Amino acid sequence: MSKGNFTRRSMLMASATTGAALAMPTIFSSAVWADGHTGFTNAPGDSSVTLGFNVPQTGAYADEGADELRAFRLAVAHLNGEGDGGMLNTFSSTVLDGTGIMGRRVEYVTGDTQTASDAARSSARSMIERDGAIMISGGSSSGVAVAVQSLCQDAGVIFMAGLTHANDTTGKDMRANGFRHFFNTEMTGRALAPILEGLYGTDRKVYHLTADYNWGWSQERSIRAYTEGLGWETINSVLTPVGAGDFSSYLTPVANSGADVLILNHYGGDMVNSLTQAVQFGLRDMQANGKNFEIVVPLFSRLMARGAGSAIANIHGSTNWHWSLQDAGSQAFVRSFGTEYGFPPSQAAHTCYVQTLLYADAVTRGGSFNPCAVVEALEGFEFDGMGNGPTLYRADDHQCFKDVLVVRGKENPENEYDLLEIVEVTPRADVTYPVDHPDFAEGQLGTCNPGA
Amino acid sequence: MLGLKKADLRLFLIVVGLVVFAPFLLNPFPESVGMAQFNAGYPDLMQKLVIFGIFAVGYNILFGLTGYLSFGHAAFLGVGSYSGVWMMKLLTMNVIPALIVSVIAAGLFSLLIGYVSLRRTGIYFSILTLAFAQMCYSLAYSVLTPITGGETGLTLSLSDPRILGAAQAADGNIPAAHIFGLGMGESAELVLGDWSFTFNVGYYLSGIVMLVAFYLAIRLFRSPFGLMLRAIKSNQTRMSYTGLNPRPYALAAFVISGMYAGLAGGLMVAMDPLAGAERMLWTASGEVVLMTILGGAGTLIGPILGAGVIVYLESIISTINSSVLHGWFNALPDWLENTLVNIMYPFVGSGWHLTLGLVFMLVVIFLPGGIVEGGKRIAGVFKRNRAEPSGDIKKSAEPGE
Amino acid sequence: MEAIILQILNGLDKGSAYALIALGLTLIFGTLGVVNFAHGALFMMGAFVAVTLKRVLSISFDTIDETRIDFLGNPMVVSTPYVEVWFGPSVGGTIIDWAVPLAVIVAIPIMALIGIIMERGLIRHFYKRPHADQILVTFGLAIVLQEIIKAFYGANPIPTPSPEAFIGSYDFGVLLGFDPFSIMYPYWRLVYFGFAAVIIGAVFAFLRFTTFGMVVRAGMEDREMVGLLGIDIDRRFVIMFAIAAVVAGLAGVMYAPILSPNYHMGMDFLVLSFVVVVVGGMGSLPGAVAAGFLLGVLQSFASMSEIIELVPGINQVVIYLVAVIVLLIRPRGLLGRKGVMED
Amino acid sequence: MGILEVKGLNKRFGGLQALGDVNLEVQESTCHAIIGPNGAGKSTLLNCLVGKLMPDSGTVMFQGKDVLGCKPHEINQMGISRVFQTPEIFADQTVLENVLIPCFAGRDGSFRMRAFESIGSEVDIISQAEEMLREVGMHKKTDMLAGSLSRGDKRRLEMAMSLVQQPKLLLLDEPTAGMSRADTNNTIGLLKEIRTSRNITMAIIEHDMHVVFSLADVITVLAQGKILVEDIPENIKGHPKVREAYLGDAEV
Repeated sequence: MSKGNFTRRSMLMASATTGAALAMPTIFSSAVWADGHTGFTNAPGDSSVTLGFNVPQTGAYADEGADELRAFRLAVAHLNGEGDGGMLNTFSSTVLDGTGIMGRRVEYVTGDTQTASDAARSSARSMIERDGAIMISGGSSSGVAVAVQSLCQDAGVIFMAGLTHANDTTGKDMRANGFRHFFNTEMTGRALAPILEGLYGTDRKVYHLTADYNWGWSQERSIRAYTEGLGWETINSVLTPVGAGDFSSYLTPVANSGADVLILNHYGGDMVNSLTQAVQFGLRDMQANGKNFEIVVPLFSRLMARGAGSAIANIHGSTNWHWSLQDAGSQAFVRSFGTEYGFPPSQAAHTCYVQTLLYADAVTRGGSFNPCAVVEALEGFEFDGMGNGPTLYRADDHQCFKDVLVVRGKENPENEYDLLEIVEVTPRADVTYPVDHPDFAEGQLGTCNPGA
Repeated sequence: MLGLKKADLRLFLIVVGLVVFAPFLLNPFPESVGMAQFNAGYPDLMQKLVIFGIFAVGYNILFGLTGYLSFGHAAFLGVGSYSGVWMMKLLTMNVIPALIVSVIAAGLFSLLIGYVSLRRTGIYFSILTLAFAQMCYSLAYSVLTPITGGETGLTLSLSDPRILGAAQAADGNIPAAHIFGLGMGESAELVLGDWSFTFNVGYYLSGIVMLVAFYLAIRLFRSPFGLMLRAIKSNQTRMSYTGLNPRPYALAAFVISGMYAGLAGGLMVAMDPLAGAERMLWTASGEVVLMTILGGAGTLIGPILGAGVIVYLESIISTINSSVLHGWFNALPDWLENTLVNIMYPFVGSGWHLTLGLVFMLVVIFLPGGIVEGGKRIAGVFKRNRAEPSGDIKKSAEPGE
Repeated sequence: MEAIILQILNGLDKGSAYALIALGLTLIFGTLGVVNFAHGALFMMGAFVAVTLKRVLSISFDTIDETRIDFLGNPMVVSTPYVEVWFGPSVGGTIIDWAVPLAVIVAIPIMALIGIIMERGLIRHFYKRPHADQILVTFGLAIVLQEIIKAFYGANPIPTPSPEAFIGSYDFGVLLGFDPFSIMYPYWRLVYFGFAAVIIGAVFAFLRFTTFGMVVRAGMEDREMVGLLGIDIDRRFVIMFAIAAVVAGLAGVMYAPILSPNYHMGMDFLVLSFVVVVVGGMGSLPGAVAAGFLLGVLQSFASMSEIIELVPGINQVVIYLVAVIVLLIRPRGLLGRKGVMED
Repeated sequence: MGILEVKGLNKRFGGLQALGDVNLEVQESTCHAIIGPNGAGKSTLLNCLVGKLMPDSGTVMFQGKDVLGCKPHEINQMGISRVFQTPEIFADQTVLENVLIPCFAGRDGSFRMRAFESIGSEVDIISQAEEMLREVGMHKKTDMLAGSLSRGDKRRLEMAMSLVQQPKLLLLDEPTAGMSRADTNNTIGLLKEIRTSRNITMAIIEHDMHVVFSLADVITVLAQGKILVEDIPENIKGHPKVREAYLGDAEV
């Protein structure tokens, strides 16, 4: 060890002792930064602001995570005035002018959720603690969203949820610092039921296969409530382990059960496998109770549909957004995204892009990065031009209310992106549910937490 | 002093020093340079480094001493976490009861699993533990959701019936975990020029617990009990014909390591009150095996080093993305910058698993004794060359065994 | 009754995959004494041979079709596979359609080569090392292999359908005297079962009726003895490893239409296969096969809704539960021999 | 009354009668050898004595206590120590530690958690172990890894591990198998020395007649699972039945 080193170290030690002594009377709490101390966690400096994008980079949802990240990069570019501006040009609020957020250049850090609540929280924490991220966004599952949302609440930063579809995110587990743009299983039920009635009538017998975890149960409960409301009878409902791979032993009993509709409350790899295998087992070609046997996949995703190949033909489901929408906002986004990356964005990419812009907009309108100001600006915010028609961020539960798409798997897709066609755009009024809906009842927002 | 031999005492003091000064040691780069990416001195990572240290030190008592390769220790960590959160939900946000109950619950659970699994040895034992852990994971993820929170994980809510303490803090939020009023999230910040060092309450609590756990492990290693555990690994037949019953010894080691795992699990939720089912997955058990072997199974300091390296790699490498890489090399000519970024990109960010896989293939192939053996070899080279005995690796490695 | 027959079919099908992987694992363990955690990765790579072949056969050239537009409103790029140009659209189309069966042929040399490289490059250095080291190094290798596959093919499952001719189901109902349509089973799954039976039969015949096989079996009984006889074990080890890799790879190729291949399918099967091997008895080939089918069938039965209602969650844990019970009652597994892996 | 009494011991393996009505009595302070051709049942008998095998019928009494059904470690704790054909030692541990383990077993019993005491502070135990090592001439190798010892030293070490327990009965399973003539003689010397210095009762199973006749006070000849004859060495040497039994066996 050289002398120079030694000197420096002893200097550090000395300062450390002083620092500790100063800290003794009142231990500072988490966000006492030397500069820019304005009373909330990770207050940005004058030149830049850091956002944290927490997406699945490994694990089964890695492709979806990669698409989310593309959208985030695009959103950051547009906020900083690079590229063609995308939805900034169609957004009904016009305070964003391509100079970053409140004059600060937007920078971002990324983390890997691994689609596991532990890992997701840990990477979110490190982005907050190490990189000074003031907002966390992204994710591809409800478990992760709920876990990260409660972390952000405790840490005093804003959470703009990515793809999360279970009711709990803005129901039982809602938090004041968290916001969800994506739709939920209740909305899926409301949007899908009338279409199913029109297609398959009111006299149907349903068999549910449900992924055995929170989202699966949420999805089943919602769709069941609405199909039973149509007069459909639920014959059976079987829970399948997540990642089962081979669903044959769950699918074979369906044919002889007397059911004529199979609802697959599966997502991701489970959906790909259960749907393809259901088709392999001939359920699609079967007649039951004198009717064509039908399969319904309540939550459709184009990225997943690709994995199922031709099995998706004529299968109905719901989705948050699809690139073939013709409104100006969607078109602008697809154009920017497609030009940048060469293929159209997924619904996950869309929701992440929109969430980033909404956050930036709320900060600007609220005039502060303080999470409480952001919460105030977002609560009850009405906007348009983001691809789903007029949209409301409801103050009571921080859920966005907007149009929901009912889609169908195309029979003869033109190319590998053209897999779904929009059957119906269910208007916002039809999917809006009351604040005191029993499936959402237990939750409490609490109050916004700016950290300290 | 402390009932330790000189070499052990020195090792212990080194670890004490590392723990105390970690906020400095882990933040060697000033904030503004690109290398700051490699800084690890923030609470989440520092806490994880010591918590996984505890986990690995405990696992080493089983695997390193008795040679029983358990693939199910993550289950005990999970049980510790769940019981910790439940204590915080039901009793108090003070972490002490949570930690105590975590250790007890994990101990009881490991007694049960160990009693059954230890009826077999070799890979049969490994598969039994794996089977139990996978069952725990699957059930926790699905059927046991009311107890475990399922996919989301078990977390606190505003309506918890906390007996000693309020369900909500004054500001209407969930109260924070604390130790006698000192919040786990509270930190003191020390800014020196371009450096900033964070001293976090949670980290120092974990650190102290880790030091106690490590101290107990040293005592155990040097005790007659430790001798017997090594005898199990060495020759079980001889052991029983020497009048010793290997089963209760192995079971005791199993339970002790299970309690260490439970303690680690309890600390995890004390630092961040959410217990996810994934921490019970068999790959999580595999990770602690790796930590132990990477550091050097059967050595004192090895597991701590192994845990440090793996946790650090996971946290740091996985957050390096392409823009960070471009940031590092942007001084270079474009073609060189792009080439370097393209070479490195598959190994960082989402590719960190690849790096992890490679690292431990290399370690197992070339350094079966782990980092400690590597340190010894380096030390050996230095001694042969009669060079100044210096270097941190040597210091920490030398008294390992 | 129909339900039971169907679940037995399901179980045999699942069991076929378990048995094929477990067979390779046991071969490697029995002859080489190596615990190979990368075996699942070989299965996965087999499946990706099918994916790759399909892609190779579909290599296309692009033409721009001005009459159609793509999603951005630009003229559409239309790709035509070269195979279709060379052999005409119908023959070419058939070749692409038959990619999976063709991949079986391609996979044999590829998997053998992968096996040889693995054995020569890595595994052979671990014959004398503790089992824990073998587990770790092969586990590391498995991670590396699956990450490489992920880097090239992404994380999403890739649909790899069976040939058109095998799409659809066979009606066992009539054959067995039940109502028509009551027992429908997809052709491809029946093919898979038959294929597995052939492979298992071939491996057993090989071990039984060739000199090579006899030496190998003798080696599984007593390695030192065979070594003392002056037989060149080394060369045989390579071949055994290659055979095990081919068996796992073929199991993967043929499984691709059943389960759209993804990069982590190997890990998913690995743990189960290990449980299968241990339940069957380390080092026992018939044990591995029997346990594979047994656990496959049990798992299928446990997935019936009647059973799940009775014992919630049983479908998730049945294999592990059976493993625990078997190991506690029969310490060495169903057909295990004494003294194997008990150190 | 003998220190060890075996009565009517029977053990079948499938169709093979490994032991048929074996009666044996080992007298205190004697060296009792059990010999017989290959497959005579010597090892089976030994394994029944130490708890590794359970006979189908019969009794084994050690100092008036029933041994059958006890686990190996319980039998050892009663005072029966065993030396193996190939030395069984703790190869990964040092020579000293190898001897410390039986010392602790002797003092603390078959299981005791002493997780916080330091071995270094167990002065009595350490000196006991060191003394024992000196007695077998291994005091200069205390820090070596046991696995790296020569075969002869391993045998000495194993002997030390048994003797330090001060067993009431020492069972030796072919202690010189595979040894050179010189090593064999050394071992015989060692055993003789132990007998005179410690007056330990020994039961020895052996192929090598040289060893047997150098050590034994009484010899029992076993053939096809049955006791052929039991007598003092002088009478065994020329016994016609013994010759007959060994005739088919090349190792007479």
